[in-house]
Amino acid sequence: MFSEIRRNPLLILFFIFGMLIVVYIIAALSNMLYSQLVLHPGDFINVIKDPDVLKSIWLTLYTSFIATAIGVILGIPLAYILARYEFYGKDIIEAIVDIPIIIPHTVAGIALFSLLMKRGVVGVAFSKLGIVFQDNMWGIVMAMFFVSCPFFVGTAREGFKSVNPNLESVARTLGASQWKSFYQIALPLTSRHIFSGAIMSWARGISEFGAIIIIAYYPMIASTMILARFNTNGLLGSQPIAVLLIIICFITFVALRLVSKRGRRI
Amino acid sequence: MFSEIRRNPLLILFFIFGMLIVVYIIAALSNMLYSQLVLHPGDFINVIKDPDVLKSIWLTLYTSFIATAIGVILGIPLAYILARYEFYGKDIIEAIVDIPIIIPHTVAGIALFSLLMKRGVVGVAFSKLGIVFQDNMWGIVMAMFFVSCPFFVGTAREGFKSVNPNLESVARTLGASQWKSFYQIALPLTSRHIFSGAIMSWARGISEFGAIIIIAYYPMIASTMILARFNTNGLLGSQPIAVLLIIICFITFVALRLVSKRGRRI
Amino acid sequence: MIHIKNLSNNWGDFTLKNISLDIKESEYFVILGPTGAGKTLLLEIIAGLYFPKEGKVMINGNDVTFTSPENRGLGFVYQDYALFPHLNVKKNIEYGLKLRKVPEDKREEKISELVKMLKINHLLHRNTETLSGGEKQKVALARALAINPKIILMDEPFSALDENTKSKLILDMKELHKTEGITFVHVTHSQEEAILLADRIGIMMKGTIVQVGNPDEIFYKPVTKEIAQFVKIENIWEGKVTNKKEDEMIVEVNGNKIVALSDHFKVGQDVRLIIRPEDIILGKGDTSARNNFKGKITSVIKHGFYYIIRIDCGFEVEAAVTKQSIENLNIREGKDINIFFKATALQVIKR
Amino acid sequence: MIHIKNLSNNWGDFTLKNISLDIKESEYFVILGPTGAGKTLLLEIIAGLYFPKEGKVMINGNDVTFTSPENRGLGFVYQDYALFPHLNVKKNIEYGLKLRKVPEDKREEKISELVKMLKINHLLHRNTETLSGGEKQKVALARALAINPKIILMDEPFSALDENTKSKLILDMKELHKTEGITFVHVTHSQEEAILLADRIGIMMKGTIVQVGNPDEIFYKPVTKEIAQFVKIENIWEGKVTNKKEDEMIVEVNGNKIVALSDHFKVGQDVRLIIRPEDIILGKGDTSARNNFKGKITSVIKHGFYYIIRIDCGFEVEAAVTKQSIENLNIREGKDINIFFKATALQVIKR
Repeated sequence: MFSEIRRNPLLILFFIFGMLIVVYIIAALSNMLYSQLVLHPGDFINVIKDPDVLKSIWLTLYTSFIATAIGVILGIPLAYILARYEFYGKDIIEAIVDIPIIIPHTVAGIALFSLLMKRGVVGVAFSKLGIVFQDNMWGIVMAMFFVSCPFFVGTAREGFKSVNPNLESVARTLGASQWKSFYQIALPLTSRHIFSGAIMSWARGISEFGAIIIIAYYPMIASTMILARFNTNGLLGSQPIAVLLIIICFITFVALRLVSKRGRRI
Repeated sequence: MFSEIRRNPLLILFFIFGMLIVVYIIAALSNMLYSQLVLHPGDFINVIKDPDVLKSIWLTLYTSFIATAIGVILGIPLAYILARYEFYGKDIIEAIVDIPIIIPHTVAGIALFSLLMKRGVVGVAFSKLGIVFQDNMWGIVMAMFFVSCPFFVGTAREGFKSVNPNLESVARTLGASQWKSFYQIALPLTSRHIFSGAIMSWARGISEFGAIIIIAYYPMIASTMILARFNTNGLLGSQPIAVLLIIICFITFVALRLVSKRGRRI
Repeated sequence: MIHIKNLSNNWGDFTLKNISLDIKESEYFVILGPTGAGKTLLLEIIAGLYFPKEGKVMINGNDVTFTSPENRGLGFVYQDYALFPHLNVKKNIEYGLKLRKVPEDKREEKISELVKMLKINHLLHRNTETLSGGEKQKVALARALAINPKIILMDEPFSALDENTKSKLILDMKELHKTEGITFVHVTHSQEEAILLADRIGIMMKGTIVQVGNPDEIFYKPVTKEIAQFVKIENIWEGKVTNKKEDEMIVEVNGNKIVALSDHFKVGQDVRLIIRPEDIILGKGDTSARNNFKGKITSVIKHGFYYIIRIDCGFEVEAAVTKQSIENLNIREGKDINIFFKATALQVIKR
Repeated sequence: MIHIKNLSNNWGDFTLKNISLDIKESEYFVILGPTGAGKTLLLEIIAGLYFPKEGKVMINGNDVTFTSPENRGLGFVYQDYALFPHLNVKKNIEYGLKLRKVPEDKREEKISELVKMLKINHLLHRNTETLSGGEKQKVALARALAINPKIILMDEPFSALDENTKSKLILDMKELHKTEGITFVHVTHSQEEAILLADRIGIMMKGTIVQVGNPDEIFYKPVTKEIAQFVKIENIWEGKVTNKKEDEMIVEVNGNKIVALSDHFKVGQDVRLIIRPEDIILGKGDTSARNNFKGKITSVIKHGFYYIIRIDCGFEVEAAVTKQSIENLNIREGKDINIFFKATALQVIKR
């Protein structure tokens, strides 16, 4: 490309415009990391030792993992059907699955609170089973699942679409039942999409705040902790938690990426 | 598809699993709409008349529109370069552009606050120009732009990728400069992707809460207003705002969809 | 072997209309037709991948219309080969055997027999994505053959290959058919493949089978104008029967009297005469030919190993001749020439 | 007209190596080669869509190596037609004229002339997506012709078309070339297209031009074994020069003595003899042929209008004959037969 740029002033212009976005994102992150890790490393070390902070980060990672697991189990069949079959009302189902992406987060929180609170339609039923959502870990999971499942379903659907349907047809003529042709052919060929969809879903769950703060202020997830400390101690109290959270997220994502890249070669 | 289901028990199983996601999303929304519009219509009507609420909703729509406009202007050149050229470091740029999607919202808020606050690196420079971000409309815009621009860039990039590059090559042999072949061929053929990317970006801006509450609690956007009322008046005080916001969003999106569908036929 | 009765279906853009077809045991049957005729859909219905709306599919006397594909035991080879990309060549071939729980030693035996027959021993541990088109085709065939099918269905198996690979594979297919005695059903739009491979051909157009016969019947005696055009016969002359005696008749075409076999036609009937360009003889020839016309050469075009000559005899005639004839008869555009053809070489159809 | 000198490039998987080529004014030049030879990249470099790493491109004596495509005034027709999907047929054709700010009345005039010439008047207001392949091809051609280019570059223009449409378009292209006097550079992997259209052919293999000549030179006198194989000559015999007198020599192939023209070869040299199957004459023939061998027919295979016969004469011989020869000579597998060929029909190359 660079050899083309020399002969092409338009590309230079495009490049400059485009880079503004990249620079903005880098500036925001590097400024935060620099001011914390280089200018105020002491505060950062104190935060690493704070058991409340660590507990909230662990809770965030853990609940989002459960939400993703639910999304994967329920999402794979849905994604497969959406990828493989045409039927009346398919558009509508696809639109419904995308609603959690466009709905404002606090609105999702109000909707879920109204459904799952102790007096809510579903909340009443589950409280008889001993499961409580309001101000409880399961409320966090349900909120994360609500906002993150569309990302998993979308990615898995694209994955199944990218698998040549003739492969399953051939498997069936060779003697595979529909189930075997699904789990021996379609599923392994979609594994990378499923994996990256799960990562996206997990990341989306970790990032959620607006919906969770309404259904479950306690137990505090990392985001709630950041806001609480920001409101009481300002930037000094909250930035170290933000930096710690983002470092943990980055390390995990990069590690998962590497695992999935190595998996590709096999 | 339905004729196939009859002969295929596996599909029935898949369908049941998949439908759980769809039912959960429908239940959350319809429960909220039903309990508000049918059971408590009076509260809803009072909210419609509350100028503070209307102002916050208008502010949300308006700031997200500005954020999207900035994203479109800067994002189109970036998307075009990412779709058309291979160059060293392209992977890294693509990864950086996706960071705002996976970063927790409150962490993004802390990062932007640290960068744009009155004492922040960028904030200091802009305050000399009379532009303030902290607790200001421009802070909301910058936060929305940060979280929403990846959605626009991603969609526009897919759009440009789907345009056969031979079309631009032919246009050039017919006498079009690089700029003309871009805006007469590539751009119109990507218009639907650009439009739907802009809608997604706008929706993402409207839905943001975690980043905005940190950089600008005031002026209150709709989400902040919902949380504030929820904390003081509970569900009764906050749900009407949530319902009003979601109704406005739905009407707008459906209208935009229709416009873009009609546009497709031309 | 395969018996299809009154089959009708519509699936997306493709429609099948009232198809009946009999394919015999050990036959190499080619379904030939233009793209969009519904050939692939018909093949997929025979395989059980789609179920028809109406009609029946019988295999070996059993009604299998609604039998699942995994219970039919047919081999299927797709145009895009459809090799499993996550399995290597050996595991692809082995797939059907593993599903049948064939023990490992028997599997190894079968695989080594197949790769020997198809000469792909050296590919056994290769990743399928590194194979050439012709190699992929052979692996797909080996995979289908592994389950010992009585019938192999092939959907445009050579259309993605270059010409040299295609010619070689066609010879291999002929050999395979000869030695294995499997029934082949081969879908294609290529007349060349049909001529080279088919025992019998079914011509499929617009969702229905319009003619079934051996290659000579199809290429020399097409039963409709559309089939004649599809098999590239430009000599389609419209005329009227003016005279008839015993088993011969005279057909007048633009004032020229052409002798044809009378068959069941009546005096006064409108007919079309069809004759292949290689049945037109040029120059001083054969006195046994009753049809003998004088014309002017309007064009001479080289096509690979032969030349196509167009002659105006009061009606347009196209002839195919060799380089040697061109030299011997000194054929050039604008020259006068005599043409001959036998009454028996003419195909007469109603119009 | 086009002069390419020592061109080298690499772009992704494709590499061009030291290409030099001269294409004359008003010539129909075909670049023929297998897929992956780099033909398209060469065409795009001539068009200015890519710039080469090394070497020069001259058009009409001007060095245009680094001139932008919009300043070269060449027409380009892609394999996939590349019609602008958001413009109708008329606006596609008009596009280049509008860029040149041609006034509306002149544009209308030019368009109506083009659509008349290409017989696409009735398509003018159609959406491009509703057109058939052949129609798209003509619109792409009209669009390229609209700007009055001196040169038209075509990348596999017929490869996505069915055979009947292709034959018709090839005749149209010949006509167009005859009447318009434009220089055509046509890239293809199809020998048929090359034979039918080319004034001269450049054979391209593995990123370089290996032979340039008129169709007879290419198809009868290939200069390497690879070219011979690519143009489907199976008669490639390896031998050694054993004797030489004046302008003739004897080449021994598996103990058989074959007479060839001596050219610049020496006694004792290892050579290959190449001869096209249609130059092999069967049966009682031509006494002027010095090369006369007895053999046994090993196979008879029908190919469209002709038959390919394989004969074992101590060396493998392939001959192409007509249906009439088959009948006259009563050719069947296993029978003995005589073959003849002229010394002048043999191409001799080093090995």
